[in-house]
Amino acid sequence: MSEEKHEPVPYQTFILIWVALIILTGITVGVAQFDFGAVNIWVALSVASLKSALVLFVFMHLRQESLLFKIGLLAMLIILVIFIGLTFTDVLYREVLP
Amino acid sequence: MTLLPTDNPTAQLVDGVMIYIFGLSLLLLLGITIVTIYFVVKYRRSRCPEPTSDVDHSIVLEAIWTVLPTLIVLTMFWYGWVNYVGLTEVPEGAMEVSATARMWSWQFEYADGRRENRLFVPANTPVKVRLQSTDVIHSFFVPAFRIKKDMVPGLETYVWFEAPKPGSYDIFCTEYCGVGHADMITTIEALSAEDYAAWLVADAPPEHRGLVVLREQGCIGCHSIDGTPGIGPSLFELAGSPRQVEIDGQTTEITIDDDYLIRAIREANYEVVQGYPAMMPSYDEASLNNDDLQSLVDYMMGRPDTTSAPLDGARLIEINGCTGCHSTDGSPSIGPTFQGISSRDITIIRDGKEVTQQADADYLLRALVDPSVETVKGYPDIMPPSDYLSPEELDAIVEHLLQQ
Amino acid sequence: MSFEHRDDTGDRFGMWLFLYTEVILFSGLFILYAIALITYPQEYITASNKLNIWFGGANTVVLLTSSLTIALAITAIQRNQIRLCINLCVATIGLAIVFLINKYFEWSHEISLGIYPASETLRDMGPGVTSFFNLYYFTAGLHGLHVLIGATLITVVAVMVAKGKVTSDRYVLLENSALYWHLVDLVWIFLFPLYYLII
Amino acid sequence: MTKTPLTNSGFYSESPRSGVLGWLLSTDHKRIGMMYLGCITTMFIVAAVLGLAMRLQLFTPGQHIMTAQTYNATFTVHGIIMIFLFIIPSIPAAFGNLLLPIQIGARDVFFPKLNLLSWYLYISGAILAILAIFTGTGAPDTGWTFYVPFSTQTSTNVSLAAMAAFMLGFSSILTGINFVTTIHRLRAEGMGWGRLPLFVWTLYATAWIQVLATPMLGITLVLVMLERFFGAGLFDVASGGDPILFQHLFWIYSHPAVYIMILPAMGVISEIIPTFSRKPLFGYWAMAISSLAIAFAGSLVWAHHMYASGMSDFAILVFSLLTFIVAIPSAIKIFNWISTLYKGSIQLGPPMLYALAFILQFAIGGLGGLALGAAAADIHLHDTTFVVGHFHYTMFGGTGFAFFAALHYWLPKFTGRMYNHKIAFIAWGLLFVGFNVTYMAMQAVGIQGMPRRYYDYLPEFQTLNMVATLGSWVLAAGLIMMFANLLKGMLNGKLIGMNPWGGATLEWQVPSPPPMLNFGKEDPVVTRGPYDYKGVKADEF
Repeated sequence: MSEEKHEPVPYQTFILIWVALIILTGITVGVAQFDFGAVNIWVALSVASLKSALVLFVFMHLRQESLLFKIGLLAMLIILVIFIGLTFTDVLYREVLP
Repeated sequence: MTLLPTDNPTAQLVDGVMIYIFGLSLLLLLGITIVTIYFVVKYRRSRCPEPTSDVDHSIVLEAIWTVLPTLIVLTMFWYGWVNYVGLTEVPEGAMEVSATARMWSWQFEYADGRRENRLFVPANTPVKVRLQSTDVIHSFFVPAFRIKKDMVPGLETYVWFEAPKPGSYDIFCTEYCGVGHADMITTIEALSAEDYAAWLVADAPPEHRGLVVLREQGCIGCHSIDGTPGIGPSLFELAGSPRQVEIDGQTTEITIDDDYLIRAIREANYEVVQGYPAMMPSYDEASLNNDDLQSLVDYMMGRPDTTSAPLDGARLIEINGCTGCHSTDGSPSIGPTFQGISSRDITIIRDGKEVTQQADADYLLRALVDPSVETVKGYPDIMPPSDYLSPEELDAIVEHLLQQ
Repeated sequence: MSFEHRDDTGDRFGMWLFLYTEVILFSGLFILYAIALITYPQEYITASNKLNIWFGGANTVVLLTSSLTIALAITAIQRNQIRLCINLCVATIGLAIVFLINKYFEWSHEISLGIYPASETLRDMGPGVTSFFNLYYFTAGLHGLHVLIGATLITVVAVMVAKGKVTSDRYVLLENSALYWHLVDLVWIFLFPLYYLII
Repeated sequence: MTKTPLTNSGFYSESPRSGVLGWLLSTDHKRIGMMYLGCITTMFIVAAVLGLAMRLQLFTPGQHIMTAQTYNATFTVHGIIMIFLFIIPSIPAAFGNLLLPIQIGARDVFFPKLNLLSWYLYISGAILAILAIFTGTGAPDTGWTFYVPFSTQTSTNVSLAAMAAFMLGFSSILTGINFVTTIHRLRAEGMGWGRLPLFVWTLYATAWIQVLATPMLGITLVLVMLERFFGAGLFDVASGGDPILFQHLFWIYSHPAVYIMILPAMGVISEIIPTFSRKPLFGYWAMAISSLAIAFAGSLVWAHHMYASGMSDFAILVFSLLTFIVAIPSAIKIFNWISTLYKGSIQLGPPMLYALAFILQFAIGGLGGLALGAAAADIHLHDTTFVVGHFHYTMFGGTGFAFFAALHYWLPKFTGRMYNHKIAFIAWGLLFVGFNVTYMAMQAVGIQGMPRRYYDYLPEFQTLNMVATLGSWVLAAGLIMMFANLLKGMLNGKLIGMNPWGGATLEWQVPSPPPMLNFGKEDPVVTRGPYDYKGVKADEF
């Protein structure tokens, strides 16, 4: 089996990403000080997703890995969305008797 | 083996779908089997030493047997769904009963407060049963009516059915709920209109003595008991509510309590409720004795009747499901038998120690309210506490057991 | 006679598959969270306000930093800077310990207030708040367990680096431990806003 | 007929360690596979005995050989063993381990040590499960589904059983990870995706389900254990939980799990039918893709176990629709198997008979599933013995028979010896008749309205219950005869050559039993498809 060697990721890249992650954390905490209703939770989740993407693609080297890894991740996320989404077809529409 | 009745609306909804699906399935199954056997016989190796075709796919064929079954199963889905909706739509004017399941008994409560361990209903009348559970998940299943719904703690569900004719129909628990699961069986007793009317009267809880007095003394002529206005103020929901009364032309606000009501009857026109004429006659002891007065006040204050016949312990152990686990004739069951319970020695495990004693009133009461503190040796610690019963009911049960 | 082969990509792929299972494992708790949140929106806000945002915020920074140090350690070993690599691993382990100590103080504080699973105080606060804290304790507890496992893994690998068993030529063990550590970070990235920041 | 002992050739004789340790510490996929096979078969026999005992209790109404509590423990243990210790690992862990590397031209699985760890987790889970029966406060009595709140309230040994299931889930996950990686990274030169045997395709689909669904079971069981230990309930109504959510989480795993059980069985059938028809599998790509489609679609339909649970009607609508769509790939498979027979050269060897019985019984199970998928019909049939009959048609009549087919097909390959064919035919006949009588009667009495998990029943259900119990005795006779025949064949049956059936996949091109590392010194190069029978001849035996 041939071995694909990855180029080392420069230290600066990692540090830049770390700075970005800290700033994003600051943004989430900042936004949470104001009450925007349901918007808050979506902002928090979007920022968290963005942070995860940074960790996945840079820290975890997903950027350098082959397509298979990315497809695997996508499959897992699709299954996750299905699990959550279909559970909600029950809990959001449950009939409560008077 | 008996066939299930098919002459009721919910059964017809379910049977239609079952016949459609099972019928088509049988056809498909026959087709598959016949073709397989035909191929196996026709192309057996002794006749065909080598394959006579090497076709290994056919887009057209495969497309056909993808699309065709898809269409067929979609009709099954749709038919199943539409008729399911029928099972959830309770007809207008259905009678309502509440069913409570607990380990391992059923209790049905009617609008007038009466409780039964069998479900008595009039035939030819749609019935909506509201389902609830006090402990684990149970399920309400009536094969004759093809209805089934889980009874989930903290979530009220319902089913409806209409019994086609008088008769007895089994109710099973179909959600596994422990050791008494298979014995958690009761019946729907569908009665004809006359029988049902007779049952309503025969088994009705006795009337409140206060209400009888109210009627005897003619109070209802001026005072309604359901809130409708009359010559005098209504006697509906009096306890604790405020009233503007005039005493010698002075208006004050008072809160309705026993003393006020007694004054209002004995010295009717001392306080007059604002807006009503001072025309009520007073009732002295000669026309209304103190006992009847007390009953009247009890009734108006919404308190239970203290004068009626004592509670029937034998009936209470029946409708509260005790006999589901405790036999009354000495036969073994999930719990110890009630027969001779007061006269025999029982070995109790308390704090891990064994104690042998005779059952007395105190012990029986503890065993009812907090059964897991003292368990009887040889029986599992599974009895649910009966703390939902009123003190009077508990006393009546203990009383009854002591006579066994 | 046994089967010898070398395929670092395959090794990493196996690790990624394992990480997928971990995500699904945590997702069970997140599903319960999401449902409880829409059932008890008000109670969840009340309960969330009882958590100290500084504990959570500090731990977020600690974990993000530890993710950085372990990522740097990979580059270090790729560039054959063994000393630096070991130091970065030690830094990661140190941050993991800081995280756990911080968690210890946070939980002690909450427990001293009577807030812990099945406590009387919690029961009196009603089902919504109880549900929040039950989920919080179980999710954070499971996450803490992963921190512990991840730190142990990195310790073992750091020793192997020191002994020369993990080298700039063959460092897939370090990579896989780092992947696991990043997962711990990923879970926290979601856990933090959902439990500490809802308003 | 030579009398050389079994352990004298192939992978039995080559090992860095000798004796028992040579097995217990071996990372060789064939040795691990054989260990799995031994344990799994033992577990099957134990659970089958429990099943027969239950049928005996149900012979007539009333309490006979067991009390209600014993019966409840019996069906719980029967379920836990059959599901977690037999069906889920049966084909993937035993035959998957034995065959997957050989069929793709590899020397072992990708992570051999992890493979051994999976086996140890399996054994530990098995030991815990058995401990749960005999220790503590009584054998678990929750049913294999562990439904809350009953499972958190009962005083029996549920926590240990849940722990066992958790470990078995972990074992299953590790096997899944191993297989996915193996199939991606270790295919021999020339073994393109279009040349994978169908068995490998189904193992691949199964492995993905194991990886992506099993953790949900893990977390659900952990929560049940936590609720029992700390009394803090995430599913408890008083603590803001919802018992129905437990059912969601449980079935999110456990419905895909039925595809973990059935997909590899479909793979086995897809190997046997072409070999015994000497014809390529009809619709190779449709079969391969429908395996993946089943794996994916299987994740979409879990709540069809819950139509009567009190969940929303909208969810019933969605899940009912999705359930019917999942029926399609299974139907495609049945039609393709039958088309493979068309104009073939069909030999009714023992594996083929089991395969044909599989098709029929799986079809009956699948068609019964349609009635359960339709919302209205399910309301009546749910939680009756119809459901029990239905899933035994798919799990036993399907996967169980496929497991027997695999035993008859591949056991000679891994022991180098052949069993007696005549006895195999008779045993098959008994199994086929006994199976269908037993479970058809159970389905019928379920339609009559008999609830499941009843140790005692009303007199109107008696006739059919007696029929089912009588059938179970025929079934038992068939099982005894089949296992005795296989055992005898393994120990001193006729020696066979490489290819007794005339199969075209790679395992038939290595000696029986295969040597350690499977292919000798040269790495195999694959030049033909898995069902290309031109020039392939069956060895005489």
